[in-house]
Amino acid sequence: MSSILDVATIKRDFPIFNEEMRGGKRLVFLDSAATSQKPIQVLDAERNFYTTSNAAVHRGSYYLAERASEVFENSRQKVADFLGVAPEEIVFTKSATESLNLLAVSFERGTGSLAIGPGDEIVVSELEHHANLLPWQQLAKRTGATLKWFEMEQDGSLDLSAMDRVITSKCKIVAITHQSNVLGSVPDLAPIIAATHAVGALFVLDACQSVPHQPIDVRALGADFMVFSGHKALGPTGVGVLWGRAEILNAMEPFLYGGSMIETVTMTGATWAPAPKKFEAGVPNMAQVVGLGAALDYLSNVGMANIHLWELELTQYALDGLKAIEGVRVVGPQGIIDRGGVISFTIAGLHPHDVGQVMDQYGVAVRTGHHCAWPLIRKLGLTGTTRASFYLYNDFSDVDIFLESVVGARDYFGKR
Amino acid sequence: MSSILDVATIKRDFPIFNEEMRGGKRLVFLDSAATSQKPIQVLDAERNFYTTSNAAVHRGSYYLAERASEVFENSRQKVADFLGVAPEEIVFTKSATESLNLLAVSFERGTGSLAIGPGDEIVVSELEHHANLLPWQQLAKRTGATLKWFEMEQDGSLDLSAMDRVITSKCKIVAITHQSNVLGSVPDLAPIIAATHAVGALFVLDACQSVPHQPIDVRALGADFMVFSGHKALGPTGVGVLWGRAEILNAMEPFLYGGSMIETVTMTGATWAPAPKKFEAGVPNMAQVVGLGAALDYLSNVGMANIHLWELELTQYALDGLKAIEGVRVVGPQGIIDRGGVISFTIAGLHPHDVGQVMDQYGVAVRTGHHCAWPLIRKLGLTGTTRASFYLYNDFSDVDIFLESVVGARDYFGKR
Amino acid sequence: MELDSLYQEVILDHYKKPHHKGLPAGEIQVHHVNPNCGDEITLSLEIKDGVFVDLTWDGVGCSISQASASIMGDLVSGKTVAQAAEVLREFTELMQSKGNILGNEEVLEDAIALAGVSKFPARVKCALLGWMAFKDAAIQNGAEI
Amino acid sequence: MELDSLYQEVILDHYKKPHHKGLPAGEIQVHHVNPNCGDEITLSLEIKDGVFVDLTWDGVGCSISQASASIMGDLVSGKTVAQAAEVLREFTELMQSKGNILGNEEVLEDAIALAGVSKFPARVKCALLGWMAFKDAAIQNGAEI
Ligand SMILES: Cc1ncc(COP(=O)(O)O)c(C=O)c1O
Ligand SMILES: Cc1ncc(COP(=O)(O)O)c(C=O)c1O
Repeated sequence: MSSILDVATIKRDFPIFNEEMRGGKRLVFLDSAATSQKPIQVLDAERNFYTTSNAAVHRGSYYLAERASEVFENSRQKVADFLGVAPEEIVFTKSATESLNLLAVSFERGTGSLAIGPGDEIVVSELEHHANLLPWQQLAKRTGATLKWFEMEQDGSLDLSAMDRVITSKCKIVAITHQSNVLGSVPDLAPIIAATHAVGALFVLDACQSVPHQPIDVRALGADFMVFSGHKALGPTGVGVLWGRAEILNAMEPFLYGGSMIETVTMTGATWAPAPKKFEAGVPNMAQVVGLGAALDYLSNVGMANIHLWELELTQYALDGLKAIEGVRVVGPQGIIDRGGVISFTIAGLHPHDVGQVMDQYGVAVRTGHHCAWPLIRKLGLTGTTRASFYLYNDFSDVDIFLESVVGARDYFGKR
Repeated sequence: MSSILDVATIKRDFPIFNEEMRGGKRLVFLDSAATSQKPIQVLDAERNFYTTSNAAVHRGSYYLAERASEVFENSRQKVADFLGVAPEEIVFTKSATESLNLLAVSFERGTGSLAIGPGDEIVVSELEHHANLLPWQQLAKRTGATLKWFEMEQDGSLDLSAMDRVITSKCKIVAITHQSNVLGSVPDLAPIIAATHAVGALFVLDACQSVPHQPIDVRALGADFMVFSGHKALGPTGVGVLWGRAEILNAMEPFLYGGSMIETVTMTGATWAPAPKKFEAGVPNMAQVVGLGAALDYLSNVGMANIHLWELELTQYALDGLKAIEGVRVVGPQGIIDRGGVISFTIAGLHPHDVGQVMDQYGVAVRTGHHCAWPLIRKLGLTGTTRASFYLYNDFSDVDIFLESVVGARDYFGKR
Repeated sequence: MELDSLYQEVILDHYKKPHHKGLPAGEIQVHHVNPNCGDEITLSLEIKDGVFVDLTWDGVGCSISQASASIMGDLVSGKTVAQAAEVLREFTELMQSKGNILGNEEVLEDAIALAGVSKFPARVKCALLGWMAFKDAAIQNGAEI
Repeated sequence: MELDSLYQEVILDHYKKPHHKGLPAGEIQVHHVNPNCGDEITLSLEIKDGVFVDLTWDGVGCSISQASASIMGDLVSGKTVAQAAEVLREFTELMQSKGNILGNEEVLEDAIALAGVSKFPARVKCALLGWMAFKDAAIQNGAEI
């Protein structure tokens, strides 16, 4: 069987796989849901920016500044193309976390339909990562709005039976994840987005776990805003994206104030540049933006549809393997329908921290704990899980070692 | 005369100086006040992070995550050592701009003495970069506080005669730059800081233009907060620093909400981790923080006192040269007393944009315009200046070419 | 010298003796700024019998922005909305060409002297400042441009 | 296997049969969490005649955090404030040693089995969770520790 991806070739682009782990083991990296590894092409793009084009963008008119501005804006175009949107709709932030906080604060400062105040309702779900819960929860507290949420079922789907009670005419914003970072479950967003728009509210999509792993057509999804982090998509750390519909972005209040986001400034007042500059105060994370452009090029070359299929194959294989191990329980969805390449599990009688520690001894990097989604974990009646997540550089041999390490963890404590 | 710095050797560490500018010219980079160039050591440190240690810090317990956390926290220690403060007092942001906005928003959300409300006064100066004006101006607008400011004299110093009217018992925050990014002038901060503390207010130091260029002892200065940007200090783009006194940071409200900054989270409420983690939500700009550590190592090896002296020598030489050119007027301080290595000037009858364009043809990179300090420029009765700024990789031959290009600019338009 | 392709004689002439420059008189005035450098322009015009008349502007800026505004005034004054729209379109295209086209002299006349600007991306905004103010003022006067 | 230096027999014994574990009874209770993994501990104690008594704790956590809390309870119960402070200091030092010291067995007794933790930086917080709760509770009971 020829496989969907040529992982051996892909792996060679990622220098970190040459590193030795504890006990001389090779790296089996299964924590891409937290952050991805970086191909040499991305590292080179960043370095190349620094060694050939480094200057403050949009400010100087000298040669280097021209070059810097050009590669920087090219990257914006690449992100826009990747998502199927216009470049003016792409705002660069430092992370998805900043993107979401930007939105929350902008609504706090907003006017008219872009304001949040007492009596308004904001809707999230129990699936959310803290980054898509806390900015809204705290916005509600500050403004006197009410935070409501969709409850989660044990299989990681959302309970939509309460739709009419959750999304009402008082609703202004609905912010939900495209895929759970803990369980890999993919909530059924279409009816939620329809209900959101039916009451005239705006839909924010947390696409941290989807944009890096599958083809996305933001417009077709019908979202009004979308966020993701570069570092989970083969890109550098320190860069995130906010996409928003142009007409909304242009009507919104800024988040950070400073250089390059202004039109005019006096001691007593100021006016703002149009989006996206309005939201990009200061000398931006230029090299990281350029690196993200290279990362999306890399992903596009491999093909997002292929990456998605490949991850599902690995996931199916890993699920089958896990279920065959006595004492192991897969948490959340049990199959590959409506899920991505993320698997959470527990081992009877063992704490995830101890499980992860033994797996580390096999060179296997998995995440343990509440995965920044504490309400979800509590809802499952757990204190934590062990989580494995796949990406384009993983293959079946990685899954084999992973399964072996799970058995190893169980037996290490079981025997003693 | 042996010179203070071995610039020839230093220059070799900066690959960008091998690039050809317009017309095959070598790069004479005189825009370090906007952003600095990066030595290979910084680029290598970043790359090394990605190729040997890349994993989400503070979250995983596997080997790579341990390594990542270790180099990340080492960098915090390096920044703390560089400033002579404790590592818990160092908050990593994406930029000085974010650091200042963080402070402004935290005071908006604050309680007790750390709150800003109607009737309170916030003080800045006419020297400020937009990044240290707009966050406070807009905070005042949102909260009903009053923004006041020290006026600037034509020599770039501050008029302290109005001290008692500017800083009153209603004052809560005074935020002033350590050095003007336009004129290079260094305001006399000691009496201002004393007056700030006398009324029980807090002093915020914008050290963007000083930390990269001279030895700093933050505690001796008596500031309560200090901010700077990594990219102006040989560091990567996308990383900034906020220093604050530990007891104040611990009492402050967070800015960005998300992962890693929490203690506990439920759907309805949350508590926060102690500083600095409280202010570092999300997967941080890890590689950039590590790069910044390498940048400060580089600066320390060269020696901050040497760098400062060297820049003043270059400044003196450039000032002498400029003053000898007919039609050129140096704006701001005329000598090297109370100034850093930044010079603004105008050429009679010429617009800075046109001046900079001709200079670019000589390979000289200078900044033109209002330098994100529009009120300062207006106060000088100008629409812009041309600005040259020096750093450790500049030498006398750079200044010679600079002066030649200034004459060239004057003559290019004068003759036609 | 590459610079001469940017600073053509025609441009410096317009810079030194700008046309249509003076205090704007019309009722509808637009004010545009280039936030990067602080250059400003205030512009006023009217449409009489479908033709742009009484175009005046004032402002501060570099040679490129001043000359371009001056040339723009010459080119659109007395033109019908459709004709001016054509000029605007061709000029914008020229500015975005990165030096790859020379510009249609029949339509752009003196403005083809600005072709060199398109090779200096940071200056394109300077050249467009007056034109964007014109476009805005035209729209505010009810023109579909 | 390197792992065995972390998971010593003594640790697993304490993990399986923790000492002093149960619903805390005292008036002053402290609650500590490890935000990274969600591990929690609630602890209660009293000081009688300058000596720590009635130390009980409850909580959820990994083997390291549970065993460490159990050992801590043994080590500080019945000790004077000064003695317990000494134990706390030595233990904290051991945890921060990155595997470079073995620990003073006379003071630390069973706790030296935790020496291996110091080579796993991500687990040091687990081992310290109970101890920090103890310190906090001691302070709230008026001890200078
Ligand atoms: C004095 C001063 N303050 C603040 C800033 C803002 O720094 P950044 O754009 O890196 O956030 C700068 C530089 O642009 C500056 O020179
Ligand atoms: C679903 C989801 N949302 C938001 C985030 C926050 O991303 P970041 O930490 O890069 O800001 C993450 C990742 O940590 C995530 O998985």
